[in-house]
Amino acid sequence: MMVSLQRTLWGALMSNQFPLTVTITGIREETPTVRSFSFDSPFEFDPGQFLMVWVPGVDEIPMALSSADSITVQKVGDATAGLFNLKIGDKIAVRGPFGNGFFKGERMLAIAGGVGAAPLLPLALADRVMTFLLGARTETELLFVDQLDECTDLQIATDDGSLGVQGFVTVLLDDLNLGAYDKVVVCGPELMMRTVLGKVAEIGIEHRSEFALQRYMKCGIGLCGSCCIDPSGLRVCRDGPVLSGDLLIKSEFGQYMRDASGRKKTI
Amino acid sequence: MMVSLQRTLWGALMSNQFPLTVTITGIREETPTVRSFSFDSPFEFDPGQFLMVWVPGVDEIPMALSSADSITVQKVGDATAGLFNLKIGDKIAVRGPFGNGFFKGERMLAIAGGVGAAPLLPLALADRVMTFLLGARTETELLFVDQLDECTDLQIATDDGSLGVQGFVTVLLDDLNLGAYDKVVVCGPELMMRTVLGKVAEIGIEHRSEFALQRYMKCGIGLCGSCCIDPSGLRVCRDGPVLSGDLLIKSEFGQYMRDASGRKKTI
Amino acid sequence: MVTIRPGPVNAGGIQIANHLLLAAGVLGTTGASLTRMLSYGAGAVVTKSIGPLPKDGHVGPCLAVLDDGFLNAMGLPNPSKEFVEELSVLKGKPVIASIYGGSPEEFAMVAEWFKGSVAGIELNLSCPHAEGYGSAIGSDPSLVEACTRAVTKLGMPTWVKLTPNVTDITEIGKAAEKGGADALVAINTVKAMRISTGLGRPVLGNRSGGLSGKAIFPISVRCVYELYETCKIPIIGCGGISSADNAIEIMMAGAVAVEIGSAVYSDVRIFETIAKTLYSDDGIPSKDIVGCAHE
Amino acid sequence: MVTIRPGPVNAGGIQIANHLLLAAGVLGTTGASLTRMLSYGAGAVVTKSIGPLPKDGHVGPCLAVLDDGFLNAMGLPNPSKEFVEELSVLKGKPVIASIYGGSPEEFAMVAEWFKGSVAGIELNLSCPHAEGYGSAIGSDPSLVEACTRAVTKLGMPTWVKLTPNVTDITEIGKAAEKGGADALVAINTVKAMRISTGLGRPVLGNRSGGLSGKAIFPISVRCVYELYETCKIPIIGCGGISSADNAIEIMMAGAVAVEIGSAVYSDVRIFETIAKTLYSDDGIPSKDIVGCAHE
Ligand SMILES: Cc1cc2nc3c(=O)[nH]c(=O)nc-3n(C[C@H](O)[C@H](O)[C@H](O)COP(=O)(O)OP(=O)(O)OC[C@H]3O[C@@H](n4cnc5c(N)ncnc54)[C@H](O)[C@@H]3O)c2cc1C
Ligand SMILES: Cc1cc2nc3c(=O)[nH]c(=O)nc-3n(C[C@H](O)[C@H](O)[C@H](O)COP(=O)(O)OP(=O)(O)OC[C@H]3O[C@@H](n4cnc5c(N)ncnc54)[C@H](O)[C@@H]3O)c2cc1C
Ligand SMILES: Cc1cc2nc3c(=O)[nH]c(=O)nc-3n(C[C@H](O)[C@H](O)[C@H](O)COP(=O)(O)O)c2cc1C
Ligand SMILES: Cc1cc2nc3c(=O)[nH]c(=O)nc-3n(C[C@H](O)[C@H](O)[C@H](O)COP(=O)(O)O)c2cc1C
Ligand code: FES
Ligand code: FES
Repeated sequence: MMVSLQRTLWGALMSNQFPLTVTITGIREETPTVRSFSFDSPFEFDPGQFLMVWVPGVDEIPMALSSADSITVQKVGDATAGLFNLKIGDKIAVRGPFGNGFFKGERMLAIAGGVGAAPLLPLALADRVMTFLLGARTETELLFVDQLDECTDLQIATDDGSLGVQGFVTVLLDDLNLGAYDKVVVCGPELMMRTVLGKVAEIGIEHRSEFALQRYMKCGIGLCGSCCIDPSGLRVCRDGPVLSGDLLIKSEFGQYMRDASGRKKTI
Repeated sequence: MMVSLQRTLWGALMSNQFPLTVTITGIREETPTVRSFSFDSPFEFDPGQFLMVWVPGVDEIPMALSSADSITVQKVGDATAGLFNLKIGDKIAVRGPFGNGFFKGERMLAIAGGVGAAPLLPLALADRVMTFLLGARTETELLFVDQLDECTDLQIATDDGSLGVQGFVTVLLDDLNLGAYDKVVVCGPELMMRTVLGKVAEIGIEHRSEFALQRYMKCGIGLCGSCCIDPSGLRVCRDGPVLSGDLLIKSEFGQYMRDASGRKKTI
Repeated sequence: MVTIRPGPVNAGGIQIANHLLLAAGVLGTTGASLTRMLSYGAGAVVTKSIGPLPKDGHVGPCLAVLDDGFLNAMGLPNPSKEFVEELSVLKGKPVIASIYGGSPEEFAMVAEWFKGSVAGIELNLSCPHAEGYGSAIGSDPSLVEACTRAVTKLGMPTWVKLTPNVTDITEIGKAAEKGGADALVAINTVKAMRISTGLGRPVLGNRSGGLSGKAIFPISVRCVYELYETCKIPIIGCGGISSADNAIEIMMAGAVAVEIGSAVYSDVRIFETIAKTLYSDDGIPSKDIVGCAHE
Repeated sequence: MVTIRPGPVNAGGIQIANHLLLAAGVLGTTGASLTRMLSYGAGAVVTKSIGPLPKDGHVGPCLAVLDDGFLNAMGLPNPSKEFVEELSVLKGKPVIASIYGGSPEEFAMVAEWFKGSVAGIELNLSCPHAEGYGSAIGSDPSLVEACTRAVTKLGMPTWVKLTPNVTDITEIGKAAEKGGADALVAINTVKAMRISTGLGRPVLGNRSGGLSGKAIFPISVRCVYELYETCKIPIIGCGGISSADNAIEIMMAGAVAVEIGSAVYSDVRIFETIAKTLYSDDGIPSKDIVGCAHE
């Protein structure tokens, strides 16, 4: 697992982590609630790493890199809505890439729910993922279907059955021989991830599973403590966001997280 | 001319210019008024470069390096007296080496008056100096006679004639064929240096002469301006202390210098 | 380098395992995180500042990384009273609760919550970016005295953390001393701002914030030195400490122990790292170092 | 990067060739040195601070080089009235005389000496290490107002240089404005100290001193920003500026021009160096940048 704490730009290593202003060069409507924003500065990154994205006048939020020069955003609140208001040519500023990335396997199974597909797309494109289980609420909310179909064995589930198997993406797991994969990488809603962890733990391969967590983050660099998880005290922003299943199994994962004030809220 | 602004210690380049504490490891009585102090940290330096030497509780003063790990000090006032009060094992702190050094020639003539021999000794020991003219008030005040005699053609003058020719060191010049040297390097009382400059200028080789100036210095690094000379505004601490004769010929050199307050005082 | 003989330290009525403490607000939001820092060698840990009501803090960006420090305006996010529960995993451990309030009464109320579950209280009278709290109170000597007294009355060891953003920090130190403080902590962050020239606006959501890290170390040393000359109670040094030599230096200025915040960024095991060069069995007793630069 | 259209600048009643000025006390002790800085592209130069009597300054060390700045306590060395003569080589050049005094009368007396030989006067009400002068006066609003008025009465463009070592710099800015100042200069150095752990004593002869250079840039930006919100007269930014981007940044905070001191250390031709990236013929007018971070 590589932790890149220095920003590499066009081959030049910059230790400067001051917010870098970037211009939005493309906006793609992926689904009715999800858009990808590309910008004019590519980052060298490991899939799973994220940027702190500053939406001027609104807030700064963590976003996985869905490629070297893009993020893929689901509109859920103020800051994401702020991003949705931007047009090509507008400017935002970013810090990062931060955090670790997925540990690279050779025969990987990827499992994504909703916008959780964002950090897994670059992994699939890097040709490491054999099987990709993709889930969403409904057909129109499925992300990156064509791209993923080209480079992986893509299997789909939708809550309403509008495409693929009906049900949560985890139902697809039951038909797979999990032992055939050297790594299981997961990103999506935490309850879905916890279900996956339960299943891999059942067959004793939780140490070969990795989960990209989404926790409330203020600093993104491991100083403030707002993203720490129980009982290890590990910082999701710095020691994660990708954490291994055996580490998560006896943790708050899937049970509670913390809000901006640090209070616990049940998942 | 090399300007080393980074301290090199045992091969390691240190950009840290914070005062370095050194312990006095040797004190040698060179003459009744001059002592050499050696310390436990050798510096990589060019002859002519100096240290800012902090005498705890007294003051900080510029001192040429007379070797990689020593300074040679004439007692003239508070700070130098403070140094004379120190014993082996005592600590001082130094910053540097600062300033430029002598430009290296192949057949050099060195001219030293009094403690001006200090920065010229390492040059002579580096085997670049053919002829060394050494002057002092009286025989017992002559510096480094044995060492210089071994590596150069040493010629001596004393004001009182107690050794060598009687008179100022400049009288020795009259018997020399200055044209035989590719470089004339000078350090000593400023009036003496100005006389030398006059003589080299007479035969038109002032551009081949170099003078190590001693001006009042506060910062030693080219910021405060207390060592600037007229009319160029060059900083003796940073653009010097070694300055070429053609640059000095139309300057305040030999006429006035400035005291701690910046007021001019005639030489 | 000067080294110190290892051994427990008594700083302002609190017994701590070594001279190196975790500063308030850095990895101090959960019991688990504080436990981790203790396990990495912190002599004691100070919690995130806790106030009378839960607070989400300022909108982001909350922090900017500079070349030689950090700029932050978290805005005192905290879970308020719920936090007491976090400390249950830390029973008997050297934990100091950092608290804030808008009045002496609020300070006393919050301090009271922690009675029995912490080794001491640190009053945050110094955060430069929380309106009505922190340095807003901490730059007024009479308010400092009143808030301090309200808490010291409760009988727990009480430290007062000072802001450097005042004309004369010794006035504030003396006020805390009068209020009965057991120790002073100097300093909190220095009020500062950076602007993104690309976006043409301040890099923090709150516009201005507090500077921490290496850049402020010379200011911390000066503040500790000035306080040592004017106050009799012990001083805990804080601000920009990132090496054993820094720790020695601020102790020579007058600190009996140090708090470390920003340096955790480069090395989450900074306490162990510093301890390795700070301590040796043939080192000198720390009392011979504390304040020795004043002679 | 944002660039500015080149052109002369009027800052507080003084016409200067570009936005980049030499700050007081840096290479400003002789007429020759000031001439050299102008020849290297400074838009104007501020002299070393001149006072009522000649002063040798503090005993050394007077300066320490830190990783990201400088600590100095020169102690206002100056030749006093003799300095006027230095400026004879600078007739008609954009020279601003920095002056200090211990009272309004002294300020007026020293300012008077420079009548006719400088473009303007800068009042040093901010040096943190000269007892009875500088920030000793500059942290008292009523003294600031009185000293400013005593000088503005003489009819020369008058700038007042402020200290950041106060609880609220805007109070001081407003006092200078009331006193009739044509511009504010923010900031002078930040009071600080470093100690040599090897010698166990402060590294400056004067013990404490003023921090300058990169380390203080975030403090300068904050001060300029605060002053821009409260005062109407122009502000000259100063403190830690070492690049064109820094200049733009502090102008966005509200500065109409900048003074550069410490950065001369790394590059004696810093004015030319910065101008090369700061200016371009298709740049924007500087008035569109000044204060734009406030919107
Ligand atoms: C490392 C990391 C990577 C992420 N990558 C992506 C990504 O690629 N695409 C994407 O769309 N989102 C991603 N997120 C989640 C994203 O950061 C949040 O959706 C965003 O912060 C919400 O901001 P808001 O102001 O729009 O919503 P808010 O108004 O803050 O909140 C709206 C809702 O979202 C919840 N929420 C807020 N922040 C988070 C959070 N950090 N994690 C989970 N729930 C949250 C709130 O509780 C609330 O229910 C990532 C989060 C992390 C920590
Ligand atoms: C680059 C440089 C290298 C030097 N190298 C040496 C050296 O190798 N050995 C050595 O003995 N001295 C050297 N000097 C001179 C030395 O710095 C002074 O003698 C010293 O500063 C005097 O300090 P003090 O407190 O003892 O005397 P003070 O009390 O300060 O002065 C005593 C007398 O010395 C004069 N003086 C003070 N400072 C200087 C100065 N910087 N230059 C000339 N005269 C001065 C005063 O005007 C006064 O007449 C060097 C100076 C410079 C600038
Ligand atoms: C992210 C962050 C959050 C902080 N939160 C608090 C806080 O809640 N209460 C407090 O008293 N100080 C807080 N501080 C200030 C630190 O405790 C410390 O005084 C300051 O950072 C200087 O020390 P340092 O340079 O070692 O970080 C915070 C500092 C940082 C960087
Ligand atoms: C060596 C030195 C001497 C200074 N002397 C003066 C002075 O005489 N008068 C004054 O107003 N400011 C003086 N200053 C402060 C500078 O003018 C400036 O305000 C400060 O250094 C911050 O700017 P900088 O970071 O660009 O150096 C001095 C600074 C230094 C480093
Ligand atoms: S977000 Fe601050 S420590 Fe993780
Ligand atoms: S001594 Fe300061 S510039 Fe030379």
